[in-house]
Amino acid sequence: MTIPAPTRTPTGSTVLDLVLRFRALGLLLALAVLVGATASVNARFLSGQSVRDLLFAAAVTVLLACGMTTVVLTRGIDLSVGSTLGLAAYLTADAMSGGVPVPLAVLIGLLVGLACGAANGAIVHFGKVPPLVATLGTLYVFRGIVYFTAGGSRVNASDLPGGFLDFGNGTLLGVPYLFLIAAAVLAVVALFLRDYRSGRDLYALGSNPEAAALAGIPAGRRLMTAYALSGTLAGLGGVLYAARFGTVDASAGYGMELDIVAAVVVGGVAIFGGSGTVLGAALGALLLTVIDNALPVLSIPPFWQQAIVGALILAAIALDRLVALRAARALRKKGSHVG
Amino acid sequence: MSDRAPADAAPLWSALRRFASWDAVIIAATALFLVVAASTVEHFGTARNAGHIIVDLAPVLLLALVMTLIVATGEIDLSVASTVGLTGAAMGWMWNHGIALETIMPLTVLLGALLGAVNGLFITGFGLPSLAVTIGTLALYRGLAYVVLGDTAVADWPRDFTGWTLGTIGDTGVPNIVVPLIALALVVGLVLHCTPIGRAVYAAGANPVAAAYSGIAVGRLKCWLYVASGAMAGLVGVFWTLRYSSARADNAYGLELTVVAVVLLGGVSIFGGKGRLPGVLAAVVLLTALQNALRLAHVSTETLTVVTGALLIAAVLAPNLLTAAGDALRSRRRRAAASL
Amino acid sequence: GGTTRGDDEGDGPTGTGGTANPDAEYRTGLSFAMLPKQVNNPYFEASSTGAETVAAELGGEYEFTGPSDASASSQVSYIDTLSQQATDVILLSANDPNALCSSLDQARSGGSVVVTFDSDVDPACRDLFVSQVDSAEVGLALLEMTAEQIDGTGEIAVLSATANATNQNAWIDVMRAELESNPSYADMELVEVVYGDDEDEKSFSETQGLLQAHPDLRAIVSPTTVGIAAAARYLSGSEYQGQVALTGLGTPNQMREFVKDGTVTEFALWDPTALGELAAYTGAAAASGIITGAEGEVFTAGDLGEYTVGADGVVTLGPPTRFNAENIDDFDF
Amino acid sequence: MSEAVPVVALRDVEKSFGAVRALRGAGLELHAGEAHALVGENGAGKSTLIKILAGLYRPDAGAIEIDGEPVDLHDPSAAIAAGIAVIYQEPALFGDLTVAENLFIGRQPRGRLGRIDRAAMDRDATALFERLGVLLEPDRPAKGLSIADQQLVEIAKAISLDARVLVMDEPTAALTSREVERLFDVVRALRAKGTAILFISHRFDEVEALCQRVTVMRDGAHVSTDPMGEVTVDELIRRMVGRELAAMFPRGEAAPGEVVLDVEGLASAERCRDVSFQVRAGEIVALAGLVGAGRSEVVQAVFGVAPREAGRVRVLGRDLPSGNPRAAMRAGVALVPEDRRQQGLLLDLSVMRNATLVRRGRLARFGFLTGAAEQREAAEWTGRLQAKYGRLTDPVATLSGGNQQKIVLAKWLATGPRLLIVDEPTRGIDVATKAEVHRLLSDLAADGVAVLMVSSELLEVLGMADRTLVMREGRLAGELPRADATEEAVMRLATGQTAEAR
Ligand SMILES: Nc1ncnc2c1ncn2[C@@H]1O[C@H](COP(=O)(O)OP(=O)(O)OP(=O)(O)O)[C@@H](O)[C@H]1O
Ligand SMILES: Nc1ncnc2c1ncn2[C@@H]1O[C@H](COP(=O)(O)OP(=O)(O)OP(=O)(O)O)[C@@H](O)[C@H]1O
Ligand SMILES: [Mg+2]
Ligand SMILES: [Mg+2]
Repeated sequence: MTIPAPTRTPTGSTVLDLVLRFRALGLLLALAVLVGATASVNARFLSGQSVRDLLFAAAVTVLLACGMTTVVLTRGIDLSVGSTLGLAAYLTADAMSGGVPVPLAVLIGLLVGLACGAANGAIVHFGKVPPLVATLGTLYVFRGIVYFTAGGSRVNASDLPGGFLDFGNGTLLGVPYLFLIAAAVLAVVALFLRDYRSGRDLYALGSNPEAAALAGIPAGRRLMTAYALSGTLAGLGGVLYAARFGTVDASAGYGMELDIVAAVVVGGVAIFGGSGTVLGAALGALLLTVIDNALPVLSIPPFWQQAIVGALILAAIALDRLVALRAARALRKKGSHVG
Repeated sequence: MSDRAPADAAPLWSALRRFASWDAVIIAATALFLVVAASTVEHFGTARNAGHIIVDLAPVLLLALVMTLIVATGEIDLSVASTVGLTGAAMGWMWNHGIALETIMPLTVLLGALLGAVNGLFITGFGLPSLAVTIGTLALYRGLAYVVLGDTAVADWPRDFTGWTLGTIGDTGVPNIVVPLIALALVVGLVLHCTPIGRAVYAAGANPVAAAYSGIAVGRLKCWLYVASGAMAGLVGVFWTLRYSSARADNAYGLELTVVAVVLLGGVSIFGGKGRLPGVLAAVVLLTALQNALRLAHVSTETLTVVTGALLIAAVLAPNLLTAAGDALRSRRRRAAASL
Repeated sequence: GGTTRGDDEGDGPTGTGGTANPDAEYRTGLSFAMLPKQVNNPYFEASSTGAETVAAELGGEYEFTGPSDASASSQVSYIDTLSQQATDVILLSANDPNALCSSLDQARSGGSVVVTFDSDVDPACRDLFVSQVDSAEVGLALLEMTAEQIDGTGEIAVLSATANATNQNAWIDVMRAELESNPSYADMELVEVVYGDDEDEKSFSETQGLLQAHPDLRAIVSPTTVGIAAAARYLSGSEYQGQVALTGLGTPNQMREFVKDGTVTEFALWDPTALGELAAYTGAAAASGIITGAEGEVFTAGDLGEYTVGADGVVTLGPPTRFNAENIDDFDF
Repeated sequence: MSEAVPVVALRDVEKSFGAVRALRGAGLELHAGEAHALVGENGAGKSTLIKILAGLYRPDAGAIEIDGEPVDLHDPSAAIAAGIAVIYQEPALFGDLTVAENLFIGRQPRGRLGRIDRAAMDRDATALFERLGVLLEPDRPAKGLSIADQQLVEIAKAISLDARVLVMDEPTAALTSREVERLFDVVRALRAKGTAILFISHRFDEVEALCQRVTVMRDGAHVSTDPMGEVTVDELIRRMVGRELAAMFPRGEAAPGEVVLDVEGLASAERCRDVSFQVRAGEIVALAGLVGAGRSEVVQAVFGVAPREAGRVRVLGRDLPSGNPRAAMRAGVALVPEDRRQQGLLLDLSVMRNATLVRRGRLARFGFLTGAAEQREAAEWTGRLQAKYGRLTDPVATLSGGNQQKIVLAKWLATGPRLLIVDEPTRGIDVATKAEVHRLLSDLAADGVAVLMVSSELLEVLGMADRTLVMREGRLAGELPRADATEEAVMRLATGQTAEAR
């Protein structure tokens, strides 16, 4: 029996890169078209103030989308982000209005987020509760806690330190501080997920949990990291929310979770884990924010706006799917092993 | 394996565990709760209150029926509440245009089915994840509801019809709505547990590839389930509109999470392939009755929110912990026995 | 065949029946329950304080209960509960004018007095409505304040609460009608109505959208406390501060800062605590047989003074108070 | 040899799953530089023993020793740290990660600031694959690899760990002789370097070719350990099954009847082209070829689970529509797929539900299923195939690999097919059962069923087939009648060296 010597055909496959780049490209393209179209109707859309407003609005969504992405990559989901944000925002603002120094109050917000995230992680990992169930539960629980602590009271802008509010509304060279923070977080998380072993472990966990166990990947630690990160970023989001809006009551962040999930999905992160990037998710978040902001500018009647957002979400995921299908076909054509 | 050690308590344990399926646990818990609440909470045990509970739980129960099937196939439908809103709005629009209510009602259910078909086509036709698609249609359908009715409410529904939704069968004190509820629950229950279709539903949820290799048209099956879900949402749209005599774009806002919550609480696995309808029905009753009892006991809304969430987590956590504890106990016993 | 619109004429207002005894005393030991649109809302907390004081004064029991989401269906469940508990007086701010009717009917047939305040239901379904102000009066006041601030010319826009909010829609309708008919407003144009859903964030971004969509906008009218605060916060941090006028309905505590920094010149509101008080007195009066809800009946609402029941069983608190730099420090709510 | 301290020793290990006692006093010693075979029937406990060694399960009793010291392998990373690398029976890859990352997950080469050095990783992967003689691109995603390629990646991964102990649980079940040969070369090199090797296989030729020592297990217990040369295969089989074995390939003379399956010009998704053949009643036709030759694709396109791009498929003279397995089933076709976990079974559902899934419509009375009929049917067919399981209501996932395969067979045999397509029907099945399956196929053929069999095991192909169709790169390379079918002839067609050789 003769064994033909394998000859390796030099292919240098970059299909994967291409797909990833193309996906981001698609989002960028959609963004550009939307911005261009809106600006051509109403030039004010590109004015400094308007762009600033957009970045302000995007900052919190981008932050939360980063956290959500890390969780979704592990085949999880964090529906409690809105409630966590509300809790952190209220406790931070309340602490500040009670005279706690700003840095300490900010720390409180982050710790609250961390605690919420850790609770989610523990329920998911140690309790073996499916993430959707666990975080749907904590969505209610955390929101209930906000109701308990806040009741009908509200922290008004006048109760907060001026410096904190100035920071919330301040800009550096025209870019809001809040957005800079979000961008920095995005860069760090992106680097972590792409270039660090523990980041890759998250992809592995989401891609095939059983195989991850066999490969000795510490699932518990990684899951806790992902959920804690999501929680902490929601906490940070809460702090930024307080700084930006000044007024915080028990409803802060109510119903935000589905927007964030939508952003992540539009950004090309597979809802069943294992693939996607935070950059995509951030672009998804940005796209949805731009849509939200552009529709009123385009003088779309308010009753139509929500419908259009829904239709665009559908279009985005359908497009993404088409791209993925083409990529898969390309892969199949390349074959693998025919010697 | 014929020669089992007689001292091994494992068969007893696993028999017990098999008997004490989640279904049984949640049904028992519900029954226990009803008994305890009736004897401790003032006004809870009255026939009138039972009527209130039943009318209150109707929409969630109806939506949960089909949602159970959908979740059992490993999918989800987050757009149900928006579909209720849109079909209700459409109903109001038709009423405003002078169409007879007898015509409107079937048309509304049909519209629901169409909206469900849109979900189904996106999910099975394009192969998109249902969570993502139905988040999209959640926004789309609610938005369209506003497009249809705007900020107006249609409220001049004929009393014969609105009265029926709240009325009782003769003087029995049993709400009219009980009849269709039981009928639909029976139909869905039988289909899920006693027909080839039900087997196919579980198969599609447990392993869609293997199901396809077994000749099950998984895509078609799921698509029909979404149609059914939409039609049911249309039916709930009719019920909701008549029961509150008000067709508004924001009808049933946010109800989807409650429906998902009861389905999960009822022991249906979010990954598909597992779960039974009786558990879900018990979960619907438990949640509604619990909320009712807490209200009657002057407990604040906050507590209600927390309890709902905690219950949901506990429902899945408890059996897991029990199994883990049982396993630990057994292996300790075995280790001890082996070291003798 | 078939049942079409108009086949079924609703019954007229039922009224409480019976006759009023203007000289009767307020009954003691009444049970009061206030059911706001949603709990955890500072506005209703203030009303609740007022009602609670009255309840205590009259030696009654008091409960503040309700859903955490502002939906009619959740309110129905709460009404059912209250009617089971045979609460004497239900003070209700309705999320929907029609959806609550059947439950309210049940409650009333069980002997409860239903007084709506802030936001009414179909008059047939309640005994009395305590209106914060007359709808027409609010609409006119809003328009008047706006006109003063922009010299009666230019584009104006409305930032409302939810699209279905009964009050807001009524006021906006009054404004629309007045803009068309009143020659002194001929140069003003209402270009758009947007909805912030009484959510801070949404109102905030809707304000942004308005300003971008309408470069020539002169004024924003926000007839809701959440909306005006959000809009004020946006304006105060933007380049539009001082360029675009903002007025509407807001609470002094929330708006003080913006009046001081010049973002807002003048806005209006009634005192929600007083509204709560009046609602409680009205309910107690009806439960004590002092009034029945018929037009022209008179009762005394403690320190608030004497009130007369108007047409359709409406009791009106009084004209809205206008707040500006001169008087704002005199108020704390 | 036995005086040296074993690298790894398992002593008197016990393990139960609920009521099932998978291991009762199993033991094993592995020595440096020695390949040790572990054989036993399906469900004997081989995989369970390995999973204990891998740190996946903790034993209920017994000890694990490394270099004579007792250790506690509480999780897989502990086993990896102890120098134990495992190739599992079922490949488990990360579909979304690249092939290279699959190899090095958790230990990727790092560059500056601890960042992963992708270029280095791809280089290492390429080097590994060259060693194994495999053509796989390191930077393609693992998704879409055939089961054989997946197995090869698993092998490369385990080898790259440079472990002291290499455990292989049926690594060759999905491979053809070419890859097996390559694998063995590499394993022999490792063995020469002093690695201790544990090899599980149901193929005795492989065991003989690779191993120096062989341990037999039965019903979770250790039966014997001997140097390879000192026992015969027949003796091993007798110890495994506890009785003499019937003939392996019980094939009588075939008397082919009418044409049951007629395939003309079949093409599907670039993986097979222009395939035409016929299968007659009472005949067993084998599809042979190298891994990835497109055999599975052909049968999947025939059955309708893979889309057909061109060509026609006729069963008993009736055209089958494309992409419609239900129509195929109605026409009397059954397909036992190659990947039982992905395509064959609902792992979380019970044995009963799996066994009766395709018959659910027939078992219903007035449209309703009560459970009794399903139970009867399931008990009958799993019994006929002697599948070993606890209860009919146990999830299939708890069965051993071979017994899972029997459930898939039972599920399809119950439909009483006119045309039975089996794709790797005996993958992972022990000798005794394999003989059983072979007899079953023969009996079915004798009863007039047309059988189309895809197999990577040449012996099976040669022993069972009345005709052998050989595929190469998606096309039919030739057809061999039983008389001409020899190992050389098949391989020549499969590798495309016909012209040169002649
Ligand atoms: N997770 C589990 N839960 C319950 N039973 C199990 C589990 N894993 C294995 N078993 C049982 O343990 C026994 C041994 O299984 P194992 O997989 O070790 O067999 P094997 O020797 O590898 O067989 P094969 O050759 O078929 O792969 C079988 O009876 C099987 O049903
Ligand atoms: N899902 C898939 N995506 C991409 N390529 C695939 C897929 N399945 C199979 N292939 C490739 O298609 C070719 C033919 O595969 P097929 O499974 O039909 O071959 P086979 O002869 O049955 O081999 P095997 O022994 O691997 O089953 C192979 O190169 C295989 O790698
Ligand atoms: Mg095995
Ligand atoms: Mg194959």
